[in-house]
Amino acid sequence: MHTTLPFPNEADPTVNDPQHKCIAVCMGTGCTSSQSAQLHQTLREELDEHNLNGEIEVRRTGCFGFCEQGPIVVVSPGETFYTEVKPRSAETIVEQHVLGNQPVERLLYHDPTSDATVEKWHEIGFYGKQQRILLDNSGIIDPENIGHYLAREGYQALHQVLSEMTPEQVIEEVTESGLRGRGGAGFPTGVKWGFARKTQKWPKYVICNADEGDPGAFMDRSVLEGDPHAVIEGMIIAGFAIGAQAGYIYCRAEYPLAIKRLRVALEQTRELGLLGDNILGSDFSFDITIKEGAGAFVCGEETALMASIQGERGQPWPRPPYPAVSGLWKQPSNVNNVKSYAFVPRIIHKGAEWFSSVGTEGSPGTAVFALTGNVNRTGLIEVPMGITLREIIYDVGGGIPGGKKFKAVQTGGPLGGCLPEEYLDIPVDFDSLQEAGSVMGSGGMVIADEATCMVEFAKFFTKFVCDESCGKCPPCRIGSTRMLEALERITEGEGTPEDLDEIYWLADGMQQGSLCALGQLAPAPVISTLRHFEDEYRAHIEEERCPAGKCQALITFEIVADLCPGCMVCARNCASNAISGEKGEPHVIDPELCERCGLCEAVCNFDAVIVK
Amino acid sequence: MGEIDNGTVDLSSMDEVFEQYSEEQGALIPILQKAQNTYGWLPGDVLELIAERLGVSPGQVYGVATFYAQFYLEEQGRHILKLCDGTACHVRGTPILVTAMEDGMNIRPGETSEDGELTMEIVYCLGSCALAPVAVLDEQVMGRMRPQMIVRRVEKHIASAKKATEA
Amino acid sequence: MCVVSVEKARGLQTACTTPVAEGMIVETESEAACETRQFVLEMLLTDHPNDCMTCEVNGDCKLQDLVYDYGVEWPEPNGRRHVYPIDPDPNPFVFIDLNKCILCSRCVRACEEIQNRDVWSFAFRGFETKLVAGTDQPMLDARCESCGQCVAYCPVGALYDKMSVGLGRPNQVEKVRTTCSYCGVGCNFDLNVRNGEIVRVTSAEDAPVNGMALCVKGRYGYDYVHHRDRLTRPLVRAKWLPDVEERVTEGEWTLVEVAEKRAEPTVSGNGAIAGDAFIETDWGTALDVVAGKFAKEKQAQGGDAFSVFASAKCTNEENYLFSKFTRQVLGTNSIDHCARL
Amino acid sequence: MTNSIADIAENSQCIFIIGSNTTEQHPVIGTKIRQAKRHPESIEGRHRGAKLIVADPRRIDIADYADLHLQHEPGTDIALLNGLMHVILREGWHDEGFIAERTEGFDEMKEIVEKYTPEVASEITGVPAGDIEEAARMMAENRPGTLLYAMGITQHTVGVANVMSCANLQMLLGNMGVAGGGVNPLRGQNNVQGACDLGGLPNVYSGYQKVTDAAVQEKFENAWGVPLSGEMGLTVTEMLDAAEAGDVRCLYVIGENPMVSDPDLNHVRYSLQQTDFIVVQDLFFTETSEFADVVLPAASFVEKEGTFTNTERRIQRVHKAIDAPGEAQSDSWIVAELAKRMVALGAATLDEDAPHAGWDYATPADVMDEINALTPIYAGITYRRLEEGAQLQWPVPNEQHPGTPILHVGEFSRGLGRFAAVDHVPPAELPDDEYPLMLTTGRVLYHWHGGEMTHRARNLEAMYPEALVEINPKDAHNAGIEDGELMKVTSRRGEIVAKAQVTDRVEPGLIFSTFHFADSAANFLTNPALDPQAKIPEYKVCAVRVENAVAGRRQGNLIGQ
Repeated sequence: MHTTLPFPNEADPTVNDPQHKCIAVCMGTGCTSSQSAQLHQTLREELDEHNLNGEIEVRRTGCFGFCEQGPIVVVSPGETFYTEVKPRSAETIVEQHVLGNQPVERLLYHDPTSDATVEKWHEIGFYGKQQRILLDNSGIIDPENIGHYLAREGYQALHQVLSEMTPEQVIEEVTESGLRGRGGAGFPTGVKWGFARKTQKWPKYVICNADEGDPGAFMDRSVLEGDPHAVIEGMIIAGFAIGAQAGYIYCRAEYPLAIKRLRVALEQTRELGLLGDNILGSDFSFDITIKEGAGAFVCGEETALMASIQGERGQPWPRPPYPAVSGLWKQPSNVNNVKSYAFVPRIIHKGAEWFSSVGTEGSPGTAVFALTGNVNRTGLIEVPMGITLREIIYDVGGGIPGGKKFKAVQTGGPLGGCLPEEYLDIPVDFDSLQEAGSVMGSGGMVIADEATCMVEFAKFFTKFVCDESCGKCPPCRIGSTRMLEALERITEGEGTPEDLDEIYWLADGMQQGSLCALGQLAPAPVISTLRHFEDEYRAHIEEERCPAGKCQALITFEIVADLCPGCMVCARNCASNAISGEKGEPHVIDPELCERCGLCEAVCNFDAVIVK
Repeated sequence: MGEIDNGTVDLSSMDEVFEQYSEEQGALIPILQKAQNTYGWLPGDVLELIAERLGVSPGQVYGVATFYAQFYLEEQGRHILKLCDGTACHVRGTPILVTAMEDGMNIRPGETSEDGELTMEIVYCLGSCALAPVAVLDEQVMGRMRPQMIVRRVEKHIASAKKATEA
Repeated sequence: MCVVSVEKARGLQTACTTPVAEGMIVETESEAACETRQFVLEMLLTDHPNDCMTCEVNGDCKLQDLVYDYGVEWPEPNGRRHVYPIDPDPNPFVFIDLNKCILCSRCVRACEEIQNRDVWSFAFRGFETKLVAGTDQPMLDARCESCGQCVAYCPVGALYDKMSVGLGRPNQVEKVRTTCSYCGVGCNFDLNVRNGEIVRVTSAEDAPVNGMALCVKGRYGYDYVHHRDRLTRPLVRAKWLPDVEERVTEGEWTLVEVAEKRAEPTVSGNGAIAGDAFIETDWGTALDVVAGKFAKEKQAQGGDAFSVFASAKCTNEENYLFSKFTRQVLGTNSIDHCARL
Repeated sequence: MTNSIADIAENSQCIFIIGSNTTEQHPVIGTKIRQAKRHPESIEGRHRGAKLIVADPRRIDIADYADLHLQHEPGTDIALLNGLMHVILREGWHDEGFIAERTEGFDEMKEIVEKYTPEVASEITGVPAGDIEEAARMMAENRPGTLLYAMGITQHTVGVANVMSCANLQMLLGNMGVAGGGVNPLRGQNNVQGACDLGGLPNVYSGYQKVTDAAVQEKFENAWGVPLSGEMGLTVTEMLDAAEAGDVRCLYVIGENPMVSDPDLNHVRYSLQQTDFIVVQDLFFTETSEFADVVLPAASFVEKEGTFTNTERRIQRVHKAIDAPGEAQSDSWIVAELAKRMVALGAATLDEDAPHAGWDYATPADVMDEINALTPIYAGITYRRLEEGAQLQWPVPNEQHPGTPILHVGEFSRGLGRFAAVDHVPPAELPDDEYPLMLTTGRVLYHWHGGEMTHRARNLEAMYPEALVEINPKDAHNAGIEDGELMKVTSRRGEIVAKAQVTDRVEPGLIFSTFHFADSAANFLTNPALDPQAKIPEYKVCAVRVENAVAGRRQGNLIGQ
């Protein structure tokens, strides 16, 4: 079933050559935040100085996923994996590794869990249980070079679709694969396409939801930055399948790099005739426009997203009619998440069977998570569906830092739930997570350790929902505010047992009476924490105590005299002048003056400030 | 009734923007984005001009401009500090960064300092969760921020920018 | 409030948008639907002033009716509420109290879809969502043409007719349907009458020409009928009246100073009333003066001595009578009115 | 109107407004037109999105909503309409079937229209030729189309020709006698239609029955029991001339205020001064009352029962809501009392056997019975039907008839529709060196006619408390006038002083003023030249000059007499 694209020379085979001499520098947002762009520049200059620029490629790649250790550099042949590489280390890498053929020991990854130094990329524990099928190009290819994508069999699927398949066959193949929407709801993608295909009204639109709004999640951003062509190819195939000629990518404006890479990629595809009129000589025409979001979480909801594309306030519409019948500009529209589209070329190219062989029966394929919070190895991971939470947190994530205890894992973002330790062995898939009281969501996974107050955590999510509620439905508009107020009362020591009843009542009303998922699911973080950590709520209410020592109204700070060297940092930082003491002598906090802001604890280098 | 401050602005800068989007359906949001790029915020005159040129009501433009967090209807400070309070940053200490800024620079979220130098705002997730907590000062991303660092970095940044303009 | 239960459908459906399908079973007052409505109402009340006792629309308030019908109790005041200034807008017609606004968007839609003026819209979001005119301007600066359509559609007391504040609530007024006295469109509306005074004009949904729509003159231009300038007794120039001085002294008639621009004084130095002074008399006298003079002129000159200006403001029946009077009694066809002006 | 308001709002695919400031003068019709124009789907779901073309010398409010605004010079309507028809004929867009079956006079009309190429029309009107072509195309491609006009068409020395020209256009397009079509004059006052219908005109009895028709005369003589004159009476403007000449000795003015609303007020003032005996019957002491011998206090519309007929010929009830103040009485009571007194004095001898000779009416319904009997178009309009909610638009020839929402269906009332060959004739007075600007007059949203009512509606008055004269920034600059400053406007007949409103709603060379304010009424300036047939004055065009008024000369209204 191998087909040839009409431009074989465009592909750059070096990306597949293990012997190719290359220094790959991660240019994802995480690593560029740690100066990887300067690093890339310095590496080029260093090689120039040694007249090696023609021989050794310095490649800008997408995200390796191990963002916490960035900037990441991988030197090939050999896939030597360097972490936290500063621009000033470029000289060492060139001189010691490239010229001297000697790996730079101090830049190699040191695994805190095994206390070992790891040299090769794929030997790192972080990658051990991962299965990268969606992220298989990230970190390998230069996302701004279509030649790399083509060499990785890119656009083969599109070619195959246009030359050998009918739209119905494409839909059947996607349906067969069991692909479920990666935006969170997990609706079967093929079935959704089928609905849009069936509506006899033109024009139709293909919309990519890249408004990744969940705080603590950056999966879609990494895919767009690391492998933009996969998303584009998926969208073109979707357009062919449903009979659309125009596509929109609705991307958060907070992702300037992703938008830039998309623009470059779109330009390249147009140049090669992969977008535009009569794609690859077929009678199918399709083009894509980028729309930048403007900062509204609710626009991740598909109808609000379409309202926003239309230049309106991002307020959801009632469904039905569903977008497949009446969506953007009241025309049939198909909205999928970035990852869903990016899976499509792989499914078409390798077959539905291949895809469904990964993961579980109900949730085939892999899941991509942004693993963050209080965990040793944070970053972007891709794991097969069915893996347990424990494997993710301890094997991939390397456990909880600072010897602290695990408390909860939060999945699904502000509309998801928190699961405690007893759920760590459930398999990760759409249905199991939902059964446990959380959701898969788009892929945010935040780990909370024992120092996290679950009431405060729930309050954080509720505050987020209050800020992001569009204001259309009273249950969400007012209910979320009332929910927040109840949580505020509890964290301020003014809560009553009736507040817990009120929370349940508000949650039920919001869920029943809201138009969109934002209002319906907003109570989930509160309800799941209340269910699993009721003791902690009750401690706040009945004992006026915050077990995690976070809620300012319920704690006091003290300085442990034995640990305090009298460095005066805390006293200097205290805004309420509550800390006194001579230089070199242990300091004391005056509880009357202390506003319990916690700044002293945060700035103390000797852990001498403790919470009582 | 909150009157919009209509500072005097050169409206002709918008001509090019209208030109660019003349064919595009639903171009209100990108036009607002371009306008904000041009002026740094969205003065009332600009909103009214956009309404007139797009043939929509000023209310619709105002409704959209106030709906999205990205748009400013007040003049912003010369420097903008965004503190990320996404979940990952939150659990890793953004609230204490806010406290440090409040104490150290006497500025609260959503406010602009009295001298007009700095605007501080809280944003939800910049997607750099692995570097939590993250702050963005103008275009510069600052990962793994600590309370004692943030005030210093901001002060330094403002001071050096001032020096550059004076020179 | 429009949610209903549909058999086999997940959760509640919005009645206004869900298409009807063959065999669909819809329950409008299901337990779930009622509970949700109660919840929505209670949520609204947590941010609504409890001042029905003094509210203009008490007894004519959709929120009040629904709260009553669904048996919602007034929630404990507990939490943030909006505090907006009352009647902050300088326009003379529309009274605004955003504290009562439930953000139902009827005014926004009335202005946009019916009046096509787009004055109202929502700004901000979430709990901060707020009804604004234009870019949060005074209404008149936001192109408002003062038609009052937004008031007519407001289900609560958030938008009300400013001229009618405090003059009578719905159960205190009698509504009299009539046709407008201004332009030729022929809008119908209800005069709200209390103690012999027009206190308000309200739209009549079944008005054949205009429905709920009215313009500023029709809705707010009614108070001229109560103006102190209204003439209340016939006026006749002194020179046409017998025994003027005497009857004025006796108080039967009154010397009036209506003609401000008169050049000469109405009363001379020796107390004599000038011939062209206006005297307020009784109907019998005035009608006799007119009929007498007309009869005399007709005898002398015939019908050609007369011209009659009929009125486009009078009723059909009156115009018919003017025509009949002119032709039958005065004996001329010289009757016309300002149809051309 | 030939068609009804709802019909236009729902069915017209192209709405052509010429000489009507619809959203300010007929606001609710304006609203419905904006709806028809703006919403692709109406609220009931019908397909809408009608085209809207506005022809007006000023950029009036509704022009902002239009697809096309033809800003023609005042007094060039015929040239504009002929230009449109020229294009329609040239492109073969005319409705040949309709023209052949339903009309006459086509060839003569065509001959004249042939001269009006878009370029010729453009030269006269100042409208770009391309816009004329575009407007014609829009009308041709969007049928049925309707035409709405108001005083902007009629208040010219060529008013009648203007109206005929409008009818020509609509017949040419086959837009007559169909839903969504028609020629639709928007009547200005609440019951101007009724006043015309019920005999408030010098040439006809009620229902447009001609006074010169012997059979009609006999019918009314038999009914009223008295010999009647078979000669046409005088029109308003002729009455004043006759009064000035001393021929008319008595004026009976009911609910009118010629001292504000008639042209050339200095002349009106003189005529009234010459009149021997004037009776004014009104709600208020008006400018005209100043000249009265007797002033009678009348009741307002909320204080009496009756009916009004709106611009679409719909008869609707007026109900009494409150008592009239003091001793004020309804106009019907007053006129009946006068009639009875005059009959008693022997001024008229009535045949007591005549069925409708007497003046004893208990209620307006009794009057309506008499109207039913004598007026064929009102024959079926009874209070019983109206109270039952019947929606009646005349003609309603009998009590079973449902009324006539659209006129001229299948056949014109005169049989064949007649094309009138009309040529452009310039206005009677045009700008020259001495009076270099053109003045056009009109009304504003917040006031109504002579302002007797609206000046006393406190908030309407608050919204628009003084006269404003619109002037283009260029002319204002030339005359040294700033926005808000007092300016003096002078014509051959008089002058006024009013505040300047500097705006590009008017083109250079044109100024606009209202006649709502007695102190600075535009009618001190306007030209009393009449249309020879309709006797309507040319309010819409006269020549003036402007200057910056010296501060303090606010009361300058009568200076120029």
